[in-house]
Amino acid sequence: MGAQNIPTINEPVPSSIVQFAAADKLINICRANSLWPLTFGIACCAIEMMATGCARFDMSRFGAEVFRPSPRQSDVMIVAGTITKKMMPGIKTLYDQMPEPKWVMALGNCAISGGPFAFEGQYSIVLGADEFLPVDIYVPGCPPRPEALLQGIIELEHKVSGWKRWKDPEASIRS
Amino acid sequence: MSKPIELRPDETFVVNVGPQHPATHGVLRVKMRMDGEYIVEAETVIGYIHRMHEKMGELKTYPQFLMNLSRMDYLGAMGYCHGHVLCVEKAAGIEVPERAEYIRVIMVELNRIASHLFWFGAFVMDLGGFSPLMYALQDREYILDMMESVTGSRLTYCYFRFGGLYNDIDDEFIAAARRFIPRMRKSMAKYEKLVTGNVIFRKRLEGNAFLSKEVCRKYGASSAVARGSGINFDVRKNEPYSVYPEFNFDIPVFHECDSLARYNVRMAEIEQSLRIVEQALDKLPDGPIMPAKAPKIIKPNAGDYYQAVETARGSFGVRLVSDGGKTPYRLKLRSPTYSNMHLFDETCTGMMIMDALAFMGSLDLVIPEIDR
Amino acid sequence: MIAETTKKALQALFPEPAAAVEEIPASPETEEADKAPKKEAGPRPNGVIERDYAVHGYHLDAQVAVDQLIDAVNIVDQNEFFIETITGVDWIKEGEFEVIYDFSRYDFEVCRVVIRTRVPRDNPQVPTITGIYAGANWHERETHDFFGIKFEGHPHLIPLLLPEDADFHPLRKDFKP
Amino acid sequence: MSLTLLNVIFAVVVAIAFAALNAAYLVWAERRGAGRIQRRPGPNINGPFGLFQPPLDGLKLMAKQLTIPGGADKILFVAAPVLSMFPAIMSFVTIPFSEMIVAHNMNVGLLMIFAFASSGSMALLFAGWSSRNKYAMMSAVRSVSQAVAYEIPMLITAITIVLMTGTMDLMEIVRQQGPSILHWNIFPLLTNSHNLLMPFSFLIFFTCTLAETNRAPFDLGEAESELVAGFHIEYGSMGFGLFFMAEYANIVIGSCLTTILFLGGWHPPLPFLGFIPGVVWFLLKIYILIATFIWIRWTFPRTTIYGLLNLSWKILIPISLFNLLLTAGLLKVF
Repeated sequence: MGAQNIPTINEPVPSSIVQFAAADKLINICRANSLWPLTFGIACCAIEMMATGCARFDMSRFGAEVFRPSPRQSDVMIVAGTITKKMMPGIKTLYDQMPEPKWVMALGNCAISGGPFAFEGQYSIVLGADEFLPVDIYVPGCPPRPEALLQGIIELEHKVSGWKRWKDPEASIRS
Repeated sequence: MSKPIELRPDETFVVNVGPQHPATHGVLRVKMRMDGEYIVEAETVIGYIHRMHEKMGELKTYPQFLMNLSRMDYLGAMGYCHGHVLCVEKAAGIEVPERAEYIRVIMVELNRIASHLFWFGAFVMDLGGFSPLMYALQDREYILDMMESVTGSRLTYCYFRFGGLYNDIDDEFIAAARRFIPRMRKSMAKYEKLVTGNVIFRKRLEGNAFLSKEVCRKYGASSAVARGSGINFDVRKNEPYSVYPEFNFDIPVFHECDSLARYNVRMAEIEQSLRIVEQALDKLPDGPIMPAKAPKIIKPNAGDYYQAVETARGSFGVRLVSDGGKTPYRLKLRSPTYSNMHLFDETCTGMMIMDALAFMGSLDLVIPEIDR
Repeated sequence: MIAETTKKALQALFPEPAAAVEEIPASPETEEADKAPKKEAGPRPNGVIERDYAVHGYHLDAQVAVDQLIDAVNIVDQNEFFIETITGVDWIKEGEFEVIYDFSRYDFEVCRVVIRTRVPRDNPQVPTITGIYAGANWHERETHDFFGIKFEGHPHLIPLLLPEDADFHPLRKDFKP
Repeated sequence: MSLTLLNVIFAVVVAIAFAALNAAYLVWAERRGAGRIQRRPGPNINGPFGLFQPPLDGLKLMAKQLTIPGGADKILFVAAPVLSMFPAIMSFVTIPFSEMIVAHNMNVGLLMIFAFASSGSMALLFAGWSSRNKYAMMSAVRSVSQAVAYEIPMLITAITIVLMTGTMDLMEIVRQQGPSILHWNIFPLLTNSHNLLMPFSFLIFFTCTLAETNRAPFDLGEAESELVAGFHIEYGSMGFGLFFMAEYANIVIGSCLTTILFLGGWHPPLPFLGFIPGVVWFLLKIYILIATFIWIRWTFPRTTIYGLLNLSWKILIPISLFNLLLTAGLLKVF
């Protein structure tokens, strides 16, 4: 139907010949703490994404408020909303245009699984971003609260650097 | 008139604004043929967030469909829910208690303020000013908090039920709303100083995108787009529904037909909405919020029903074609932005791209509401 | 106030079906048959019915033949109505599509007019009204998307909401994805 | 000879370090300042007051994949960011931070800075042209027309100063502005030309600096809501980082120049404050100007391209020309 054939690069990005573990760690910590999202809102969740960037919740505390409109300059693609079959090639192109390393966050139920719009007989939507993108973090909700998005960012930082900003409060209670 | 855009072997070039572009507020795409910075012709391509609301309307029962309306327009969701609920109540002959109608009006108007605030911030951001968005969203958070305490969600409310409401408001909500009104008036004075009086802002908008009454009529424009062109049209006044006749409020109309007029209309509307909320809080009657014998299964009489309401974005209409079954036979949602956006193609011809995008901002677009 | 407007609009609209289609009985069901007139009456004859606004939400309900459509819309246009929306309904049992045009006025004297026309399901063709209302363009394209109704003379009848190469019509009652 | 060479190398290294440090921490200041204006904290978690944020961002940008879009002019595409950074750094060499601290003073310092400033706009043109992107192209054309339009009033205003002081040596210009605020060129009450229009000249110069550095409200080159990201739309990783740093380095240069030409350089505002070293006064003045830059950016919306060009050609150039003539006349009379 609406799908176009857009060539994607499937070869892995060559890593450097000599690897420095310490430097890698440092760079990963840098990456984790300056996650610049792509200005890319699709639907309802995008409004909560904007609210997260604004005064009350303020994503900028984590260095993640630099919303870059150009995919070349961004690190995280926050898929915030329902992906339609008509939009899917566009999202794929945007993802391919982002330079490595890059991460994808599926924000909201629609981007995770199609959400309320996944029903028998539907003809328009893609059932989740992970159908065609490697999603790193899923943030559920319809739409997720801004706190949930912040939690998602912190989880992504944890995933990128392996370093936890704050200790898990529940773990300390259990032990 | 929207015509197909083709590549031509001359000096002009085609620019795709969107589907991912900061000015389109979502996934809207405008193909523009440009001659330098000037737009020779434009064709809007929509449908990138078509979410099958009308198909779902046919497949789902009436209560199941309630949640879709707030996903359709997430900024001013209450108004859309109101239209749908009113239409089904009219078709099924359900009586609504007076208190429920008052609370509905309070909610719709608060949501309208929230929606206009968001538009205000996003519009100024389109013009390159970033800080007003932050201020506007901070004010909006107060409304969202109030509404969340009653409805349980921040954006996508499922608060109205056929015949009444899901939840009654409490004294805390009323107190918060009363506190909010003077606070909002103070903020409005601040916005007036910071944005409306700004020279650059006025220079950019004065005379930008002239929309005549005739163009508005031919395209079926409503809301501030029509009212900024001197058309005195507001469904709340023109064909009063719910308890709106009980309130004393004005329709702000500006006759300049430019983007500044559209801006002024919306800013004046915030004040009018505050007035309505104030009066509704004063007059709020006691009583139940659901009718005593609310039907469990909604089965409207067979027939063809239409209900228009004034949402934050204009005249929203629900056409319900029922065959007497549990699901609608056909549910058409007439979205106001669909018509408002349609006149963009014709109007932006000959404008410079920055003016065209300022004009686009002044239309108050919510893309999922266009695409449904 | 409503009655006044209704009368005015009626005078503008009544001559049209009466003059154009004389074989139709001059007294179409004007009686208050609001509760489910369609169910028993079968196919409704063309003509104008005054509807109860409080029940249906519109004042005038005109069903016209396909070739009268342009005239009817012209009358509406001359009376300074604006276009609300165009939509379709798939009456699969009767083998017909219904195209519904909604009009209203920027006025405090409320008058909502509904013009409807029916076309056979196997060859749905309706003349376009984009020449009269430029704003009908997208509405007609959307109706074409959903039902596959062809609007003759439309300048750019390609899918609007569906993907550009879509060849299905999802709101038809027999649509299977 | 070798000592001079060493001196120059040392000066260049210090200039680069100063420019880079300033650029990095001005980004931080901008983000924190924006936060302050917008009632939010801004980056404050990484390090005390978020001070680690700039190095984190910088390292991340450096470690990102380099992309060159297909069909781009490779040489120009790679050269453009370097070309934009280079003049900004070179200009630091002649800036006198105090009577003692100047890398290499020359008698045509003003001329050299202007020469470098105009080559900066070449970099923007190269970047936009070579990216093979329509937005970038439009942005490049905008940037160049803007740079041309605003260099003229800026130069005329600078010539006014040169007429008054009779030199293009930046140190000499500062030296001639006496010990108190009334001797500064912005209020030339006690200098040889008593031109009371100089405050307007200062405003013109400051406005032109805003426009020359592509700052809001004149940031038409990278107008985010129109041209997505402007000339650097196709630049990721450090290419983008260099453009970013060049922008801030240019801001510092602009502020330095404004301070030198109008605000008395390293001189204290009142003579009895002379016990504080001159460099402190100089830095204080430029950072106040930079704070104004940031303040303006987060307050005003963006102008239009025609509004911008009209402002220059119809208002700023005539006024500055008039001011030039007036100054020349006053110098003749007194």
